[in-house]
Amino acid sequence: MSIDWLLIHSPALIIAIPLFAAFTMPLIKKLGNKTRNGVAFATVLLIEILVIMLAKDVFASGARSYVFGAEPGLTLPSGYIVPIRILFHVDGMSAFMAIISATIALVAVIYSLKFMEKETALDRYYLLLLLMMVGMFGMEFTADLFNMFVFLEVLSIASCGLVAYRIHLADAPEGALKFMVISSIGALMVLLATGFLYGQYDALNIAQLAKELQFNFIDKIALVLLLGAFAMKCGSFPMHQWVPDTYSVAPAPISILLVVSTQVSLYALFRVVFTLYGISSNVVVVGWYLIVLGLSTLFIGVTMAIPQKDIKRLISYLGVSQIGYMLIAVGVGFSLFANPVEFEIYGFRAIEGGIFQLINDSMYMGLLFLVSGALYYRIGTRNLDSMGGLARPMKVTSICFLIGSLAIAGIPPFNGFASKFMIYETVYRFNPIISIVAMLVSVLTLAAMFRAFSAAFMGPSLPEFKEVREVPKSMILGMVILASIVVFFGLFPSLIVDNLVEPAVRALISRPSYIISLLGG
Amino acid sequence: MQSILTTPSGYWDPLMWLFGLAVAIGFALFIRSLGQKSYNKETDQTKPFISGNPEVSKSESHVKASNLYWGFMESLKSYYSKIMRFHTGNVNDYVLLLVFVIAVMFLIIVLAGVI
Amino acid sequence: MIHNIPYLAVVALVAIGFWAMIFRKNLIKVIIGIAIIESGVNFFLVALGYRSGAYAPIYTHAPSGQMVLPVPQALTLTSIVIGVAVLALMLSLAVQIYKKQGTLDTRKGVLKK
Amino acid sequence: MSEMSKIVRSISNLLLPFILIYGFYIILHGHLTPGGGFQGGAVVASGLVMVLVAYGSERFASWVKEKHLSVLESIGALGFISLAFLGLSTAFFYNFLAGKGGLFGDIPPEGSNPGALNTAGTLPLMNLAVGLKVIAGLASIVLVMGLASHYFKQGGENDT
Repeated sequence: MSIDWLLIHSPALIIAIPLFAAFTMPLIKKLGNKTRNGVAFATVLLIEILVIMLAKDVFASGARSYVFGAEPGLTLPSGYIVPIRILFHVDGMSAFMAIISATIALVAVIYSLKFMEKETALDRYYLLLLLMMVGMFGMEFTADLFNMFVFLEVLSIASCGLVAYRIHLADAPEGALKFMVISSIGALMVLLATGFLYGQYDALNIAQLAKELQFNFIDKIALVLLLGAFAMKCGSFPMHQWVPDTYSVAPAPISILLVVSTQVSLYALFRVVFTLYGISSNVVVVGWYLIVLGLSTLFIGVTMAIPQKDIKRLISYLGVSQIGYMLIAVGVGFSLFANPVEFEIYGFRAIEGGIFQLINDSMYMGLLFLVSGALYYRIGTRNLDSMGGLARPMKVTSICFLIGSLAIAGIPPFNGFASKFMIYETVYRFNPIISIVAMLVSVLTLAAMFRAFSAAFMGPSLPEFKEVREVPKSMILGMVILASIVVFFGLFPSLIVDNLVEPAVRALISRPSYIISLLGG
Repeated sequence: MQSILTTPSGYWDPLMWLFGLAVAIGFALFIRSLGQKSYNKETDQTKPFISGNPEVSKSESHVKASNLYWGFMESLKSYYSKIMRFHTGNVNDYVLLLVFVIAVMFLIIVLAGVI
Repeated sequence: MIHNIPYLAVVALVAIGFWAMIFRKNLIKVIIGIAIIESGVNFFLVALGYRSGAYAPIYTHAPSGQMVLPVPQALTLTSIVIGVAVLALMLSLAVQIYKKQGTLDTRKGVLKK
Repeated sequence: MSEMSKIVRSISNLLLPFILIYGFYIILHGHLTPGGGFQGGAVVASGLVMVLVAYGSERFASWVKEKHLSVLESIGALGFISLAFLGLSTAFFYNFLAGKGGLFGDIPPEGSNPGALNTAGTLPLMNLAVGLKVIAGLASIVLVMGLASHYFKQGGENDT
């Protein structure tokens, strides 16, 4: 089992190993909790290593394809090249997203070891968590529109089961059902669009479709359906209302995976816009659509966050508004797509800022959700009104929350500032008003976070929290990992931008090379 | 340097910023040390002065989350009453909004090319 | 025109499904709306692959002649399998909501604002 | 759900073997005729559901435990993935049995044919694994929902 062999098969292994480990969970339940937790942890750690190996290779030597169930390559035994095989295609952007998913999943499992200890049926919990990973990696790697639908549904069903996991809570089933209704409608719209495209071009492969796309009437309808469905799945205004409902009732480690799963939907949106339609569509209209969506999402999300009484709903609304930054940045980049000169000057940097914001967002949102989970673990409520003075007993937790809040509000030197700085500057050149609104939203974000921090952690120590202690070590470890990533990304932004973000953006915007590397010549 | 992030019209160096912050904090501490040292702990100087009223107990003086930003909420009442009415938490409305967005995009993207 | 009748049926099914999801306030009826949309989409996929006068794509005892395109049928099958899981999951959640809240009215949820 | 009348129970006893045979026929012929793991599994599971409805979910639950069904389901899924893993010398999901002779290893005849069962390599085995998973999964869904309709004790955590 040489490294080369591992690299060649890693796109399949990254899906297959969690799938296999997931279904061993009910079988090894009898062997005790330690074994089960150990297997789950070993699986996510192995996946993290594989993903990093694969990403390193993809960044260094270009995209990798994987053909399921046959020898590599698309040539049939008769010598005819046709993209009918089940294909995975890992380019820079997919690898970038896979790094985010794998890291967050690792943190979620580390955090779950203690956090979920008191719950029952934990074999099902880890089963669904690993299936969620399968869904995310599948959506990131697949080169096939229909498989994207399948993995979207796998992701939705697994997440829905996990959102409803604490079924004894009064609101858990409601949040899960709303999520499932939204997800299945979104997925059906994707399937309908797939049908439109298949009926015209007899292909499901994204590269083949991109090659043949003419942007006629039916293609436009498919684009509308795909944009609507993925915009809803990534929680943009006005279809953002399911996000707080779902995030707030899910257990904290699941909330952070849900953040990543909305970002995977965002990735699917970018993939559709850049790779599938690309320059052949009406770039200015689609770009402005993304910008308007992003602006309204930014503003509504943050204003709704300020009056919230539930700490997880507050953070969820801020998460909604953070999605707006990425939509704006990428929308600006995409609307300049047809204009190579301006695109080189600042359009490319705008997309880079958006994609950098994506990885930063997953890290600090994850941190904030983990802290809210830690509060729930110790005091058993999400209501901000019944909290106060918790900074004294929970020092590490409160420092982590502070780091997360400053990062999400874009205060230097944390990572949120670096990416938002890139976005403000490039968007200012495009249209100053958008940039000013984005900065205003940043201020409001700080206000909302300060409200949560002051209500939960500051103030005199309350008598009902005399017994509260710091959370267990595995939960601290989960939070500290994310906090250190936040600080590290903030201190060395160009290390990340040059080595992670730029190859991802290059892969995202180069539609011809996606088609060529998959179909050849 | 790995930390300098170049942007189209400038650059951003967090380490330099941290250095600047440290200098600023040092300068502030320096100014502070120039002040009079007449403050004594363990005396009445540490007690809050509330117009002569007795001090409220610590746990009662905690400002709850709902009471924070009261003025902000009060001044934006008309905006918030509208936006709160929009957030119904009703699944029917979620689907309605999806249909609405798809319809608007249909008008913009599809019909824009036809007309 | 006659070839378009299946597509008109698809439009009707999807529209009825959306109508049920938007205007019916009972959660079970909302879930039924999803099932109707799903059958509409599945019908669309099958109708795409249909060729008039062709045979089913099975080689066992197949008569000679044109065959119907099998790929949309495979897609439909996958989507039906997923639909079963989604439906079962949503119905069991509806059972839980009824147990917790004593009602299936969508307007009486506890998560709002 | 409570028990139904004696007539219904006798009829369901009589019909069960036929439904099971039909279901397993569909599973095993999945690579030749329409059908396969999911369809056949659904037929078998519907037979089990018939028994469940006739005898009531409590009595059915005393014969078939939900945890056993969940183990069976996992075995089905693991069998499917393991078969996919076995082809990893070429590619994941590679059909390493096809055309090699032996179990399901014959080369299928071209064009119209009466159907050769001993072909298609790993596909029939995968159909069997999927069938096992679907039988266990659907039966446990209906069992759990049936119990929940009476007791409101379990439910909401199926993952087929």
